[in-house]
Order: sequence, then C-alpha cells, then structure tokens
Amino acid sequence: MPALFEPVDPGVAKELARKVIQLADRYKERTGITPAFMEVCGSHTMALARTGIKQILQGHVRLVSGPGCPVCVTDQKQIDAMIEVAESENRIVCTFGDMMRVPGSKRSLLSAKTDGRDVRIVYSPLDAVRIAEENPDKEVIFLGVGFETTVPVLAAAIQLAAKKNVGNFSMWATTKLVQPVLRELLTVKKVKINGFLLPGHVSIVLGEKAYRFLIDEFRMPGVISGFEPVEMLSAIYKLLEIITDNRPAIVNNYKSVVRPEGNQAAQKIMYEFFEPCDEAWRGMGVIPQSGLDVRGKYSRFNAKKKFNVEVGEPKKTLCRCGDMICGIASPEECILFGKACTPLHPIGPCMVSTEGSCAAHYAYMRKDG
Amino acid sequence: MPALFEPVDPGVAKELARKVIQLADRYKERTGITPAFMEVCGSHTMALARTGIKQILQGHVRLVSGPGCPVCVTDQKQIDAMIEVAESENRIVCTFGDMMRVPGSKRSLLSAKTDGRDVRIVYSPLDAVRIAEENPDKEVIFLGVGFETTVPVLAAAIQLAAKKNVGNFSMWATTKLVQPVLRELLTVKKVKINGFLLPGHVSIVLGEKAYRFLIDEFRMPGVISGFEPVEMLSAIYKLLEIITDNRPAIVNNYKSVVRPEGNQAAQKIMYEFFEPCDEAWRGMGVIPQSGLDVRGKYSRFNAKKKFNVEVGEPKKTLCRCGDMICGIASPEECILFGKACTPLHPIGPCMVSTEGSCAAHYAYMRKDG
Amino acid sequence: MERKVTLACGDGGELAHKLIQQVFVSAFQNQDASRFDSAFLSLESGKIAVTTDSFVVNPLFFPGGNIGKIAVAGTVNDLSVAGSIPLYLTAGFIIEEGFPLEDLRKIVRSLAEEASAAGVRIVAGDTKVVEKGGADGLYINTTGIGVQRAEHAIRPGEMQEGDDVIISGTVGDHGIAILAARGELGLMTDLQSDCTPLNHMIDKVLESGAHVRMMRDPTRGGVATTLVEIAEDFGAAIEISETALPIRNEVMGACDILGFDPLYLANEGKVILIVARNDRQRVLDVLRAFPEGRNAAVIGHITGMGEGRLLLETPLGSRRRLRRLSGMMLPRIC
Amino acid sequence: MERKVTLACGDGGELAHKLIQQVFVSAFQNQDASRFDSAFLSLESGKIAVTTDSFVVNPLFFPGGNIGKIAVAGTVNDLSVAGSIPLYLTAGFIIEEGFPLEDLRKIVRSLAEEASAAGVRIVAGDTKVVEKGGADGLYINTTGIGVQRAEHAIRPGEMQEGDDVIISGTVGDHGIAILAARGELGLMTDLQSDCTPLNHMIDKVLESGAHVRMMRDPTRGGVATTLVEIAEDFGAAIEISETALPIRNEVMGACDILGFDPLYLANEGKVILIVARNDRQRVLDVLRAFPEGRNAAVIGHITGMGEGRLLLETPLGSRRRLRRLSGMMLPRIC
Amino acid sequence: MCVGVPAKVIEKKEYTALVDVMGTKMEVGILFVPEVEVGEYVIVHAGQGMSIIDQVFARESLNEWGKMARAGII
Amino acid sequence: MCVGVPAKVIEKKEYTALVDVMGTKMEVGILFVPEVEVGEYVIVHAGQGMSIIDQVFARESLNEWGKMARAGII
Ligand code: SF4
Ligand code: SF4
Ligand SMILES: [Mg+2]
Ligand SMILES: [Mg+2]
Ligand SMILES: [Mg+2]
Ligand SMILES: [Mg+2]
Ligand SMILES: [Mg+2]
Ligand SMILES: [Mg+2]
Ligand SMILES: [Mg+2]
Ligand SMILES: [Mg+2]
Ligand SMILES: [Mg+2]
Ligand SMILES: [Mg+2]
Repeated sequence: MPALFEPVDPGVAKELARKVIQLADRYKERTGITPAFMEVCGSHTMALARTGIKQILQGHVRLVSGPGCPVCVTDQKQIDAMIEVAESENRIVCTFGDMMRVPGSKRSLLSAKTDGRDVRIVYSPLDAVRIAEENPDKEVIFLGVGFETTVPVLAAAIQLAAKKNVGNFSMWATTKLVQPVLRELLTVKKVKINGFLLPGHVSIVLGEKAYRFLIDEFRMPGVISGFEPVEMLSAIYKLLEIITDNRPAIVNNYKSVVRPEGNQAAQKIMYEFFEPCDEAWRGMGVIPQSGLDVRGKYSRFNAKKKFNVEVGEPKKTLCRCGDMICGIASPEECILFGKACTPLHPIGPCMVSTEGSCAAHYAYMRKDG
Repeated sequence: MPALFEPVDPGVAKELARKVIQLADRYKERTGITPAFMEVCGSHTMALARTGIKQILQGHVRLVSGPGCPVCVTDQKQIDAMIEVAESENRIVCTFGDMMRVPGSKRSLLSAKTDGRDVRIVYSPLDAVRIAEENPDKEVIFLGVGFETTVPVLAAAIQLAAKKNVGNFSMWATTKLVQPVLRELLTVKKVKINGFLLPGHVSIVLGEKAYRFLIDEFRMPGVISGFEPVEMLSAIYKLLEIITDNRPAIVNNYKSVVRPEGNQAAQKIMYEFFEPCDEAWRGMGVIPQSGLDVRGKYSRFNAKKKFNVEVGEPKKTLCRCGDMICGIASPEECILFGKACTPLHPIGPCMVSTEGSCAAHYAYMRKDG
Repeated sequence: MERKVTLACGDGGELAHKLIQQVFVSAFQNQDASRFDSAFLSLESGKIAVTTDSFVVNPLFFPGGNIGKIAVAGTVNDLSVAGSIPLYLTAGFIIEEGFPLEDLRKIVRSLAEEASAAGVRIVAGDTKVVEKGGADGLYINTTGIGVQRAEHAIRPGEMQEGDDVIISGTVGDHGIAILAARGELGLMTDLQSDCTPLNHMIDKVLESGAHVRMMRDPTRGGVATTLVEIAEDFGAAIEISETALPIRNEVMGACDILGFDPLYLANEGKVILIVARNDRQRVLDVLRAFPEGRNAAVIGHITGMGEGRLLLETPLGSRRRLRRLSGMMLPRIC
Repeated sequence: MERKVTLACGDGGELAHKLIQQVFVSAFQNQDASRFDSAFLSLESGKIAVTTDSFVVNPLFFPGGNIGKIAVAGTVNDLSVAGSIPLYLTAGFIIEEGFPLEDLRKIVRSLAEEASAAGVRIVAGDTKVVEKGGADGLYINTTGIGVQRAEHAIRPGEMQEGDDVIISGTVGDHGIAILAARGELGLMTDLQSDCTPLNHMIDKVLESGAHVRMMRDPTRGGVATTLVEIAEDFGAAIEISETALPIRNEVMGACDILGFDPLYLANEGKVILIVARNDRQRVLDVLRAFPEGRNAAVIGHITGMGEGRLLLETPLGSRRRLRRLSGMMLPRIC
Repeated sequence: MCVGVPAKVIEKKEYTALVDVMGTKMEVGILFVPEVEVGEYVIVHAGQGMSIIDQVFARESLNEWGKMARAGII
Repeated sequence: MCVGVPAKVIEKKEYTALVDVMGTKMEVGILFVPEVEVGEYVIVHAGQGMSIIDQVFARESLNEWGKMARAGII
C-alpha cells in the first residue's frame, strides 16, 4: 500500500521478481518440477496479470487461478433466478457492478436493464436499504454474492433494514465460504499444486488460524498476501522458501491488515444474520455447508422466501469454467475460448469478471491480433 | 355541412351577408337601434370570427358572445381542485385538450404536466376508462366539463366503467345547463339583446322545445343554428326578420340535425348518471340548479367524493370575464386585455379557449402590431 | 451482434466501434471520416450555407417515411430554401438503451438512401446511447453544409408589392399523418406524410431564371407561422386567400374533428416561394412537373412593404390577421 | 417568460420564437441566421473539416464545467486534433419539458462564452422540446466547421518507428469528476473536469514547426481505446509506459476504490500527439506553457509500423497488450 | 359549446360505428343513435354520434339558402 | 475475491467515518472497526472498514521487502 507511507521503489519489485525466478529455477533444477501455486482470490488473479507478475514468472512459477471470484463461482441457476426476480413490475434490483454482465442461461442483468427493468448498481449493499426507504411502493432486492469479506457487509445491510423496519427490502444471497472449497479442491478434485497464495481480504475476517487445517490435514503450505506487486512477489518468495525447505507452514505476509484471530465483530454479525447451507458452485456442483444463507429468523428479508421464483435447469455448455476453477484446465483448452466466448459475449462466468481466468487471459495474454 | 352533398357556392354566403346587412340597416333606420344578438355557444363565437362574419357585420349587427364555452364558465376554484387532484402520485388525469391551458389561481393542468404530473388529453371520455383498465395500479380521473351535448358522453363513460367494474376510474364533473343560465341572463343580469343565436349541438340533445320559455316568459326570440357560414348567416337573417316583424318565435334553422323533442336516448342516460346541482359559473356566481353532478347512486365514480381535495378561495383579479359572458363588457374594456392577459399567459378563461371572447378578439380583431 | 442497442454501445469502446462499423459505416460507405476526428471536404467556393436541426418525431416510423428520411429532408430543405446547393450532412444519433437494432438499421438505411437521392453525402456521424427513459427511442441531429449559388441566387432585398406567394402543394399532410400514426386520438387515415427533400425541384425553379425573392419550408408552426415570420423579418404585408389554399379532404376532415386549423399544421415536404408576379406561371409550371409539386398553387401576394403582417381573406371576402401559432394545438371539444 | 421550458416552446410558434429570441439569440448575438433557414458564411478556402457530436453528459453541471462548455470543447477539439482551424459551430438543443429556464440560460451562456474564448462563432441553432421523460434534462449537438491548414498540417503518413507519444496532461480527470458529481457511488472529490477547448494550444504546437504526425483527443474510451484506434487505423505498434502516465492522486484513489482502470476513463481537455522524436522537447515546451498543458508528458513511442497494436510496459518491465474498452466500466467488489 | 362534425357511417358494429369525415376515419359510439344505418351521416361530438342527419331537411335548407340569397329585400 | 483499498480516516462519526484515498473521499461504515481513530488507515470493502492497518507491521514489511530484495540467494 504505497499510499500509506513513501512510495515503494519500483526497483525493489524488479529485484524481488529476479529473486523469485532464481529460487523457483533452483527448485525446479533440484526436483524437476515447476513450482505451482494457486492464487485462491480473484483479485489476486487480476493483480498478478495487471502488474505483469504472471507474465514475468511464466515458465518459472505456475500460477493457477482458483475459485475466488464470487461471480465466477455463482451457479448459473442462481443467476437465472436473480434475473427472474428482476422481471416483475415494481421491483428495483440492486447489485454490485460485477454481477451485471454475468450471463444466466439466456441473459444477464444488464440485458434485463436494457429491456427496461430497474436494475441498479450500488457500491455498498447498505445503499440498497436507503433505496428501499426512498421507494416504499416498490420491492427492493439486493443480489448478494461474496466470500467472507463481503458477507458481513451483507449482514450489516439486513441489520439496518431490520432496525429501521424496512419491509420492502430483501436479499437474494448466494455466498461462498473459503475453507470448504479449499478442502474440496484438495480431496475431491485432487488439484496438483505446491501451495496456496491465500486471500488477503477474506483473511481479514477469518484470521490466520482459519488455514491451520491445510497443514494439519494436507501438509499444504499457504501464504496470506496483499495485492501490491511487492506484497505478492514476497509472498510467492516465501512459498518458494517453504517448499524448498519442505517445512509446510501458513505464513501471514499481510500482518498489517490480517490478525491471527481475524475480525471477530465481523464474524459475529455474519453468523447472527446468516447460517451455513449447502451451496452449488458453478462447475463444481454442490459442496456441503459451503455457503451462507439468510438465517431463518430473518427470512422476511430473504428474497428466496419472499418471492416465488421458478427457473428450469440450465442447459449444459462446453464451458470449462469448472475445471478452470479447480486448476485442471487452462482457458486455451476450452474450445469456446476467444471464439463463441469473449468478454463481449461471455459464456462462462470466468469470462465475465475482468479477473476471471478466461477474461484475464483474453485481455492480457492472448497471442493473436 | 358542405361535405354532405355538393359544396355550397361561396357566392351564396356573400349574397346572404349583403342581405343581412341590408335588413339590419333597415331595422336600425326604423328603430334607431343596432340589432344585438347573443351567440350562446362558444363554437359559434369561434366560427363567426374565423369565417369573417363578425368582421363583415361589424357596425350593422352587434354579435355578443354568451356563456357557452364550458372552459370559460368553469369556476376557478374547480380548476384549482382539478389541478390538486393531479398533484398526487400514481394518478393519471385525463381531460379534453381545451382544459389544459385553463389557469387556476396559480397554474394550469399544462404546467402540472410540465412539472411531471401524468396529465393526458383524450378525444373521447371513454378513452379514459380504457386507460384506467390498462393502469390498474393507478387512479384515473377524468375531468369532465361540458354542456348538455357533452354530459351524455360523460354519462356513457361512467356507464362503461360501471358495466366493466373499473374501480380505479372516476370523474370530476363540473358541467353546465343552458336553460338556467339563459334565464339568469334575462332576469338577474338583464342583458340587453334582441335575440339569441341558439346552440346547434346542445339543441341536438335538448330539442327545439327547450327554448319555448324564452317566448313564454321573456318574449325573447331565438334561432337554432348550425356552424357553416350560410347556416349562421341565414339564422341571423331569420332573427332580423323576426325582430323586424316583431313576432317573437323560436325557429329551428338546423332541422337536419335538431329534432323538436331532442335526443331522448341521450337525455335518459344523462339523467340516469347525473343529477341537478347548484353550480358556480365563473364571473357569474352560483346559479341554482344550473349544473349536473354524478348521481349519488354512482358516487364511487365521483372523484369529488373519492378524493379529499381542499383548495382555498382564489384571489380576485381585475378579469372581466364575468361581464364578458353576460354581454355587458367587451374585451377591450378589460384593462388586462392584451397586456397582462394574452393567449400565452391567459388570466381569465375567456382568453384560454381559442373561441373565448378575449382570445377570439385577440387573435382576429386586435388592431395593433 | 446484439438485437438491441445497449448502453455499452455508446461508451466509445469495442461495442461502440462495432455498432459504428456494422450499422453506420456500411450504410454511409464512408470509412474515411472514422480515421480522424473530423471529415475533410473540398468545396468549389468558400461561400457556404450551414443549418442544423434535431429530429424528435414521434412515432419514429409513419406513413410516408421515418425519422431517418425526415432528418435528411428537413436539413436539405433548409439549405435549399436558403438558396444554396446542399452538399454534405452530418448525422448525430441519440439512442435509448434497448432500442431494437433492426429499427436502427432501417432508419440508418433510409437516411442513407434519402441522402443519396438528394445528392448529399453523409460526411460525419456520432452515436450516443442514453439510459432507458433518457430518450423516446431515438433522436437524430443533422447539420447541413451547402455552397451558395453564384448564379440564380434568391434576392430577398427585391421583395415588393405585387409579388406572388406560392406553395408547392397541399397543406398539413405531415401534421395529420403523424397525429394519426400516433394512434392516441383514434384518427385513421390513408394520408402519407409529405416529407421529402425538395432540393432538385427548387434547383429547377431557380435555374428557370424566375425571380425568386425568398423561400421557406413551412415545417413546425405551419404555413401561417412561416408566413408571419417572413412578413416580420422582411417587413412585408402578405395576404393569402383561404379558398386558394390546397388542402386534402382528409386533412380538412381531421381538422374538423379535432378543432385544428390546417394553417398551423406542420409540413415536411413543402416550400413557400415569394416570386415576382411575372414569373408566377413559370414557377408553377416547374413545380407542377415534379410529383412533389403537383398541387402547387398561388395562395396570396404581397400587398405592400413596410409593416410586416399576414392577413387571411375569408371566403366571405373579409380579412383577418393571422399570427404565430400560440401555444400548442390541442384537440378541442368546444 | 415562464420559469420552465414547456412543450409549446418547441412547436415552432410564438413561445418557440420567444425562447429563441430571449435565450439563444441574445447569448449568441447572431440575429442573421434567424432570418433564413441557413446561415451564410465566407471561408478563405474551400478546404474544410467537419465534425459532429451529441453531448449527453450527466449531470449537466459538474465541477469544472457544464454540458454547454463541453459541447464547445468536444467539437472544437475534434476539429483541432484533425489539424484544422475551428471557425464555426452549430448548436442543436433537445430539451425535456419542464427544464428550468435559469439552467438553460446558464448553459447557453457558458456555451457562448466558451465559443468566444475558443474563437469560434455559433452560426446556426435549433431547439426541440420533448415530453417529460423524453430526455434526461437536456442534450446538445454541436457540429463544427473548420478550415484545413495550408501550412503546418499534420502528416499521418509520416508516422514512423521512434516517434514519441505525448499526452497534454493528467489522465481520467473528467471521468472521475463526473462520476463523483453524479453522487450515486458516494465518491467525494475536489477534482475538476478537464473539459476545455484546446485549439489555441494545438495551434501553437503546430505553428512551432514541430513534426506532428497525428493527434487525437482521448474522450470516451480513454487513452487506451484512443491509442488502440490510432494503432489500428495507421498500422502502428505503440508502446506506452505505466509509470510515465500522468495521473492525479484523486483519480488513482477513486480507481482503487471502484476497481477502475484510469487508462479507460474519459478526458475532455486532453490531446494525444504522435510527434517526431527530435521535436519531443519542442512540443513539450509549447504544451507546458499553457495551463491546460502544464502536466504534458511523453508516455510512450512507436516501436514499429505494420501490425497495429498497443502495449503497456508495467513497472516490473513486462509488457501486456491493451485493447479497446470492452463493455462499460462498472464498479467492482472483486 | 361543442365541436360537432358530420361524419358518414361506413361500417356499423354493435355499440360503435366506423365513420368517415372527408377521408379521415374514426370509430365512434352509437349509444345515442342506435338506429343509424350505413350510408347515413351523424354529428359526432367527443367520440359519440349525437344525431342522425336528416338528408331531406338538409337538402331543403340548401334550397332555402339559395332562395334567401336570391330574394329581394322587402 | 474482494477489492479492498487502504483509506485514511479523517473524520469519525457514530457509525461511519469519512475516509480519504489519495484525495478522493468517501463515507464508510465502521461497524467492524468501531475503535478506529482519526488518522488511522482502514481497508475498505463494499463501503465498510474491514480492518485497521497496523502501521508498525506495515513499516516492518516494507523493511523486510527491502531486505529480501537485497538478500543473496542461498
Ligand atoms: S472461455 Fe468461456 S466457455 Fe470457455 S471456460 Fe472460459 S468462460 Fe467458459
Ligand atoms: S382579457 Fe383576460 S383578464 Fe381581461 S376579461 Fe379577458 S380573460 Fe379576463
Ligand atoms: Mg435548420
Ligand atoms: Mg428545419
Ligand atoms: Mg426551415
Ligand atoms: Mg463522436
Ligand atoms: Mg420511453
Ligand atoms: Mg466528432
Ligand atoms: Mg468528440
Ligand atoms: Mg475526438
Ligand atoms: Mg430548427
Ligand atoms: Mg428524466
């Protein structure tokens, strides 16, 4: 975070990158294996590409994009349902900008808006509560996606609506938890990596301790990282040190922001308004107890309970997002990539978010014209 | 109605005008009085000006404009109330085009529309019932003004709403009757005229017989006339013949359209849905039993009963519309005429309707630049 | 390509690029201007005429045309009635999010065809997309550039008593056609809007050598408002005759129903000419040789110079003064 | 005069006449064009440049300007970056019924002032009023006419490897200023839009004798989209450096909050110049002598001719390809 | 008081009729003139037929106007 | 997963704070960081302060990066 103090000398990052490459090459020399790390977080995927780290480490470190973009992992059926919610008259649907272009089985919220539905982008979920107060004759539904960083904010919106008794506000939540999906990756999907670049901002809420199980159960190392080039490079460097020494550990490389025990105020409100549920992950299927939904006690704010929405099962496509998220396939292994599927016409969610594996790959690494 | 058969030779009208002037001058010669006739109907006022009859007869026959424009005679307080009705959210107010520019004490329906209120112009009151059906979540209010020609049509709209059970339709009625106001003119206002040019289209409903009282009670002649130049000229000619012979009579000069007994189907429906009431006439005050309001039995369609509208007493202005309507003053005797009061910024209702005395005078006869 | 115009089509990025390439450039066959921020043109003379108009007609499609056709006709006619030769048009589109692409294509095609028929080139364009509810479908601005005539110019300075007032055809067709097409008031008619570029016909009138003092197209505000403006702008007393006005029966009928005055109805393919009396017949002959001038008629004359005013002679022979349209025309029951 | 614009103000009648006389003619001091359907202009040469743009900015008033100012700046800049000398503007207004007259006056005044400061004349205008809900307040189309330079023309054909890419100042100010002014996302900033006509500054650059190959103003789609277009249109491989881009802290901060890329933000008072490397300093000196060019900087160069593409060098020294803005920029949580 | 226009009935339905006014057509109510036949004329006001035009009287008054115009003054 | 940006608290209210990100300001919730003081930095996500930045650790890691960059390879 260069804004905090003096700006970080860009020479430091360049030098760090050189060190990372040296250490990685040494590891490969010794083991015959190119070290592979999964950045769990979609914002890491984006930052690694934007800053050029991904390109600079190519051939030395394999950086695998994980299931950390809440848009990417949202089940298509849920998206269809959200669009369906927006279809009725006298509704205002609010959501994060990221959600707008996500294609359901037929269309996106953006195209629903183009057709005249009242779909609004908000920066904070709490703004949706204000919109509900300002439009008492309409139903305002917030489409809540997110991991543990975002869910406490969603909870804060419900808390506010409950406190102010805003009866025309509700939330359609389809949120995700990090621990269950990491476990799924390591057990069911048997993803082949040497360590995790752990999400900096989810860890604010969860704390360092949340990742102990990686060592205890899987002897899989992980380093919690920030998003500046030097932060990511030093985190990768630490992962390389760990695997070089073969002493698996969870390292908090983002201590200024992530506490050992996380943010307990955030955890508390999250579990006051949400409760665990089985959750479908796009391309991965249902993972038990891997999501959070609005707690029964507050189901008057649960849009799924409030509105009767029925959508069919979406058609299968050749989209390989699921494999992509598990680190099993790369975008160019999808036959739709760059042809039927482009950022203007995304088929899978990995093409939707600018940091989705496919979109990032399309925008920054495509070889052709 | 030249469209019916062959077009009328314009030479006939010119010749008729010459005859009218001769006869009028002869009358004046004999009696020392310029013959004065009141055209009761606003559409006659308009047609007399537009066709140039008013100008051509100037100095020979005095044509006095009567209280026959439903916009002109609508009480300012009623207009304020209609605008007030339009002010609330989720209402669609429909009315005839004529009503749009009528100034209440502060503003017009047109300015309410400019400010974003949903005010719509319809050709037929029945269209407002259709609009109500198409907008079930809104209240649709028809602002009903008119004389006996229009009231049966207003009744037909209520009949339709009742039949189809359109609960969100209602009517704000402020309608007028011809007989009471003619009586008022001749008794209270003591208007000085030699005869009436009687309204062709009101007479469709009322029939010839409705004017008998003019002879019986006042020995005041009247000729029912159509609206084509030859129709109006020949009616004036007949009035001149009557006063020359001093044999007061009611003559139906519009026999092709007006029956002795009127249109009884129209009368029947009018009195099924409306009942007589005291009515305030702008500039003339309340005339007992001179209007019709929605019958109590149908008060669910009566906007006055349905909505709670309160408006203050409008401020007095120097507007002389009241005297104008009684034939006591002419537009140029109003100090506001052409200065503070113009068709773009009408103060009184006589300036609003294109056939209002003041607007007609402004548009067709103003002497200056 | 999407089936509807989206907000992203107006953000200057890839979708905007595609829309422009696939809808506009292909219709206007004019790649050149897209490489620079401006189009480069060579004119024979440095004396030019310029006019601009935005078109907001509702509905966008109507009998006899659409907003694309009218956007060409309106601006070409403004140049032509000013006595210049229309050469170039720019076209600026403001499109409501969600607008059907197929309709856009039709409108753009019609605009291109009409421009080509009128012999003018679309040299620059622009597309903006506004949020749903930010436009009533689509608006077009066209700006026209023409060269001033060296020969056969109009001479407003020579306007004089005795000059004739000619109109190139029937009055009010566009106004009533549009009103009927809107469907709100229940009018049904086979009437077509008269909207069409008049420059070829006007060229022939001027090239006939007739002394044309002044021309104007009686669009919004109609014949009366247009003549009042000529009268005031040039200090001419003008008198027209009610019986001389060419008016279609359907237009009369619609006006009778609604209480409208055809003299205030909009026209989009008519020109009013003030011509020397001696040239009256020559001008009528030229006009009547064109389908759009078939019903041309002398409707009045200039009765004197000095105070500008417009009088209408009624069939009875009396005169009344006509003024600008005052407020909108609204259908009346009374 | 009313306090709001009414539908009748756009119907061509008396209210329209009053509005035009009292708001537009007085501001533009240009009675002439109102007497004819077109304005008549004399140019020194018959080689002209033409451009058109509609302005639909929301909000209409924002820190650093309003829609009237931007309507002048945008069109003047399009002429100027094309290497011509802007002389004339037309202005077409589409106004929503109920629009406050006081705001209209402000906008028109600002448009007139800005035109006068830029040395261009408003020669033709048009006003349409649309029903409530038919526009988001007010839109303006401006069409600009300039003459092509005889001397000191730009020479896109001489673009070559080694040419420098210069930008006249900081990137993204307008985009963020507008977003903040809209208030929807809660951003607060003292940032001003950069919107301003650049023609005087560009004149001086060209008159300095520097070899300018090409200019363009990075408006919608931002610096990246504009450079991609230059690259594709002229077959140039362009490389810019992330660290060389002049960006205000407030813009960086807002982009960090919303997940935006400043390279795709709109600018309304910036020009990108491709200049011969030898003239780099001369151009920078001229630019920096103007307040609107104070932060001018070399941001990249042409690495070869042939295949058109744009690369960005990251601070780490790696390169990634930049493309057109793809879809709208939407604020992200992830 | 009331704009009214003569319109020719060209099609009759149960409660409405299609009428023609010099080529412009319109659907109007016939609640007050239920007996009207195709080919007859009605006076239309605010979308309703108010009166069937009696063609005999219409012709008679045409004649009368002519007579009046030609008549000498007493 | 979650865009987060360091922002300086420049004004504190009961439930919200005004923060500054390089000159751009914003009102954010402080439900999860109620103890934050003016002058401190927070990570902001979706309009809420999520964590107070520990400046001691921040400075330490800056030093560590420098060290790492300068360090020889084993
Ligand atoms: S390229 Fe498109 S279809 Fe293929 S995996 Fe990526 S998102 Fe799915
Ligand atoms: S001129 Fe105006 S104020 Fe005077 S009487 Fe007529 S309407 Fe009333
Ligand atoms: Mg024009
Ligand atoms: Mg025009
Ligand atoms: Mg014109
Ligand atoms: Mg443009
Ligand atoms: Mg619309
Ligand atoms: Mg342009
Ligand atoms: Mg531009
Ligand atoms: Mg440009
Ligand atoms: Mg115009
Ligand atoms: Mg609006």
